[in-house]
Amino acid sequence: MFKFLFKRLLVLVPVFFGVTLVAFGFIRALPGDPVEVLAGERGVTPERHAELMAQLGFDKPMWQQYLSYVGDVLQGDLGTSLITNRPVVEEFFELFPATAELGLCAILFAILLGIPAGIIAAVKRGSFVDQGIMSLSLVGYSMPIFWWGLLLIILFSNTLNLTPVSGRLSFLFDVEPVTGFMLVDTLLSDEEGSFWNALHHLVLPSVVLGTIPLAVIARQTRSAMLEVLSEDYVRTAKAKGLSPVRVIAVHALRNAMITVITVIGLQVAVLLAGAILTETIFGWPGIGKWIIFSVFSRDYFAVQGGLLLIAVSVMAVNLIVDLLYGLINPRILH
Amino acid sequence: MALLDICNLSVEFATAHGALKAVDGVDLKLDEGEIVAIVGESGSGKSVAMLALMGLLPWTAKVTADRMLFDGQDLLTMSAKQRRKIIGKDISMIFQEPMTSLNPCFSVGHQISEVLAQHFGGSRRSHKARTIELLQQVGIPAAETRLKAYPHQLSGGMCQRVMIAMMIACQPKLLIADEPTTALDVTIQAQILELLVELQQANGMALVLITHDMAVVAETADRVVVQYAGQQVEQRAVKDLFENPRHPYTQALLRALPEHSQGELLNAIPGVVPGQLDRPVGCLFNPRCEHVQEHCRQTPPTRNEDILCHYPLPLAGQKP
Amino acid sequence: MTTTTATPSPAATTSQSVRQQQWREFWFYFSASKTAVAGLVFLIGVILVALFADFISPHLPAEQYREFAEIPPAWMEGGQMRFFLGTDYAGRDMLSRIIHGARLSLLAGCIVVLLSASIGIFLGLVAGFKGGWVETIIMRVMDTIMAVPGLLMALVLVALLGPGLLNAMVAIAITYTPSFVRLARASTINEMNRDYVTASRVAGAGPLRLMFISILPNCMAPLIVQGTLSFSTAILDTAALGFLGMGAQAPLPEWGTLIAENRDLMLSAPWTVTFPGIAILLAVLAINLMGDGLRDALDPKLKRS
Amino acid sequence: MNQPLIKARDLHKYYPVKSGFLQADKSLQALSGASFDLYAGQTLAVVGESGCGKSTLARLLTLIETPTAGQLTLDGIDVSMAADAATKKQLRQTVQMVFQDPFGSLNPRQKIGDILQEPLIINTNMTAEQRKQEVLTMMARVGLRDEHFHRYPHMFSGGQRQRIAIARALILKPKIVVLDEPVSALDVSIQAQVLNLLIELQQEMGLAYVFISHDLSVVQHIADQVLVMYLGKPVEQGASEAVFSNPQHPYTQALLSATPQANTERKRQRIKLIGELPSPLDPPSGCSFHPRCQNATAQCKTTAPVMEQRGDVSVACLLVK
Repeated sequence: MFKFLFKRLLVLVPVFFGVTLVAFGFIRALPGDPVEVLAGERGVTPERHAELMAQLGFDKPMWQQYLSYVGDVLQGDLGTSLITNRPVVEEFFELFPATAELGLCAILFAILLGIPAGIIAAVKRGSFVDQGIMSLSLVGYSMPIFWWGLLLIILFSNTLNLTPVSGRLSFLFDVEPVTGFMLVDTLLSDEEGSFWNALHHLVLPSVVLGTIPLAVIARQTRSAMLEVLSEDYVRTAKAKGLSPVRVIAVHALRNAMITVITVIGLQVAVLLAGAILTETIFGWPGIGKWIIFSVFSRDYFAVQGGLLLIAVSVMAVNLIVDLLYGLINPRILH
Repeated sequence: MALLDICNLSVEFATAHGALKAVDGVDLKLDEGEIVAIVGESGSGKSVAMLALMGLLPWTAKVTADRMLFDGQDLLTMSAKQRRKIIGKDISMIFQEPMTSLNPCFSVGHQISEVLAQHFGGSRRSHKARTIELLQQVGIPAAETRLKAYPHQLSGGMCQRVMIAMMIACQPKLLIADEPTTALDVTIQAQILELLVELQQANGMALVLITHDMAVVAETADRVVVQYAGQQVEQRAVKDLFENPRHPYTQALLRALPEHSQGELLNAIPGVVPGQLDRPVGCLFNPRCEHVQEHCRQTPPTRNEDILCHYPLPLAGQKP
Repeated sequence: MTTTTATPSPAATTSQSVRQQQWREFWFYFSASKTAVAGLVFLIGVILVALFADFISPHLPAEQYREFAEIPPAWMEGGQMRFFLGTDYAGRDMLSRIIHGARLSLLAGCIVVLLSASIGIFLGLVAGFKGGWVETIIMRVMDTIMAVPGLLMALVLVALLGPGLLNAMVAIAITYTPSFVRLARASTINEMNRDYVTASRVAGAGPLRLMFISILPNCMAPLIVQGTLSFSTAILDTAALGFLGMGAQAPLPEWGTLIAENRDLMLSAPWTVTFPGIAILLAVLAINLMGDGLRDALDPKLKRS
Repeated sequence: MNQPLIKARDLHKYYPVKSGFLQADKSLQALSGASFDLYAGQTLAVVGESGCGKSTLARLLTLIETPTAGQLTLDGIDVSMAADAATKKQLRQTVQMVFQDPFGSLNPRQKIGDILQEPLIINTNMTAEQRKQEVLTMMARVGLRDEHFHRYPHMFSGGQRQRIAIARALILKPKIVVLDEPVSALDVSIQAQVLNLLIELQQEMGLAYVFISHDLSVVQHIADQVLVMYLGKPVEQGASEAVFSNPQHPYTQALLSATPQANTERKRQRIKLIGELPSPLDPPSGCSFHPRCQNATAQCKTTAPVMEQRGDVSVACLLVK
């Protein structure tokens, strides 16, 4: 097991440097040199320009700049935002819990619905239930989620006004952020009904963000189950006289989960991309909305830092999924 | 009263190109403590008949028979729930690929005690002693430590021993072995076959050995059933069959063996086993039969004295 | 002469009749699923609409009828037959804009798939065949691209290259290349240790012949299916970039931009937002349905079951 | 029969196995020390259980891999010296291979005609018409009809595919054919047809066969020479009649007694080999067969036996005098 994880960690090192290279190269590829970028529209006098170039070390050869950049990154200094002048890291981690909370609810929604649906579709292969689930998941898979979000808002928030249109908590409650996870903070605070309100705000965005992962997990669980059900050891389980429920729930499911875990792992990167869209539609104060805002307002250092931090969080989550994969796959555990 | 009594068993699969008759009229009677071999080439339906007995065929299969009795119980009309009470307990089956027939996610001990818990109740842990005893009985060294081992940590021979331990856990009356040693090396095959015969004698259970290897039949079985393209063409005591085969296919099969070759070339059987799309009229073996006659090409033969042939070969010293 | 897999017609002799039989067999399994055929028919419809957009669209996409702004579709009260699907905030006919939008989306799909597939398959083939440090470098670069979520990478690239439909397509193509590289590499490695590759090598086949004549044809099935899936997701991502304002810029009637433009009419004139969305959904759904049909027809494993 | 087609001297093949980031690399001794001569028109059978190195030997003889040590001469050309392209090409045309699995050895996306023409396209500059004629005659020779030229492999049965594989191996008119378990995946009746075809072709073209198999009854019928291997090392070698009638090495004796025979009177005492095949990664010390050998002595545990001539077989066992 340790060997497997060590190998996975080993792979992440070059990828991390790859991402720092992309982030570093991103600024250098911009028109003009970094100081002009820093100055922005205000422009800067030539001497000031030269002085800044030397001071910030932009006159050194490229590879030295890259090394000093990586040095800063490893110490957690990802530069300051051009707009708010606050360190990018600080802004990122202020907003990260919101996206994490939304992402977690979305993936939970996708797993709790997707896996049972996939199993039922596989067990009842070819039946109407199977075709129904599969066509629904195909529609879910083909869904432009930004439009799907708008549609749900029109339907549920506007006409049926069951759910709030945007934001994480209604203005009636003021809950001071402790962990940044609204569901946790509202519980900690003594505001009556704030937890339910936060939950209320989470419903629609999680459904929208979770739609594509749900469709993918349902389809992949079904094909994993079908693959497993045709294996020899399932026939052995039946030959042992075990009941069909036990054959499917114990023998088949455990093996199918090994493939499904990797699928869930892949969905994490998709989730973050979806978060950008969902947060824009629902005005959700997360890093997706923040990165869009930075790109629009040409806050290049924020984009550079955001890019790096999002990539690192994706890599971290992938490592956790690898750990889970190792735990349930005996070939690796023993 | 015979332990197993099967009469005119047929199995038909619904495929994209019409019905495929994988098993066409198998008769088999079996008593306690007997070893019967079912031999035939691939596609002869030798495993399908036994899978039908165990109820392990996919839903596309249609099983029909005049009679299918096991220990007095009628397997045809039995409900799936009742059938699950006897398979794995009174009838059990081991398969060809030991490495893939064990569940990779569970330890060996878990998979064996599961059968005991299923048929004798109690938790799996309560059957730990019996599981260790079973592992020792099938010749697995250091049984306690191997209890927690996973299938990918064992060799092919060891996995097959675990399968056997699992399937004799409830002292079955009938054990069906579907090509148990085809995937194993020669020396390991000898060990497994010897183990099966020892267990069969020790527990007095009946053993059905499905194989394509005539040599394994000669050294293990008492009686043998020869299958060709889904049909049961001959059923004789092993000694008589080898000395004096009466169906042309059995004779050709024995002559084709490298051991029985005289001179440089083997006497191969020309042609190919008929598939679903090109089944000949009359006797299925007629295009490849040395003794074929006009009658064979028109009307399918009926079985007399357990030989499915219009002109069975004469017994030694008896004119046709 | 028994055929192991029962093909619809038993025997074919000449080369051209074997190819015919191949097609008949492909169509036999492809048409087995009605939804796949429906998907194919709808897709052909969309392609025709895109090709003949100028002739069949009632109005010019950019033509503004100020006096008819925000009128509902024809079948709702206040609607006019002239503007069958109603008009947007600037009085432009929704139906014409959607028809012209089809052209942009299909173009985006084609360019993205062609770009990412060609580069991806070549790199995957080389990585799988060569192995060693070549493979490690290619795979680590692909891991890097995959570590950053697709849409974010596209956003960053568009921020670099500047917004615009072409830049968006290039950006999306880069984010799709890793999926083709991984698939091509996996199938190459799988085919590599098959006996027929060793047989060609023993017969003296050089690396190029091995790669492109022995291995590539046998990896095509999963790659074609991946191609159709990428085509449909490319349309989704182009629309998403358009929606965020980073893809096709104003007057261009790209479906995503259409939705973004009419976003503030969402509550007052919901049809201006709904119909472009439905267009995207149906086009993508059709391609995915066809992709499923392709997978069943091309995948020998499924053929036998 | 002046000069042997294959002269193999002490062939070794080790594969480095990375056993972890910190531990030193272990080496898998797949083949350690195979030596034999093979003349035209003769068949050498290489027999042994899984992991005994017979497939590794096949990969060395067909130049897929180069030996770690030892010397191999094919048709008078020393393989290690053959640096330039011309000799390499000539070497390639002298030795070809037939594989075990009929379903994996033909490219599913190529027609039979193209599969058989490929070696000609690579190694000769025949015109398309000449190639087609050459292929059609070879197809007829292995019992295939002309209209099979345009068909795909999945339209054939296992036996026919093996005939196609044999045709592909012979299209370049090689002198040596390495057959890696060519009939193990076939049924008895088809097996007999393919074996007959192989024997006829050997007599007709004077081919030298290296026949790899675990089925002793087939080997006894077809082999002139036999080489028995265990865990990468040859243990017994000699003329087929000698080895089968009077096996010297305990492993060969156990192997022969373990192979069932198709006659019911044969009640013979069965040498029951105990234990499992050890893993080739860390073979037992001294004679690698000693853990399973019924008459192993203390000496067997320490000193590794060397192949020595005993009558008309050579044996690697300390106890055989």
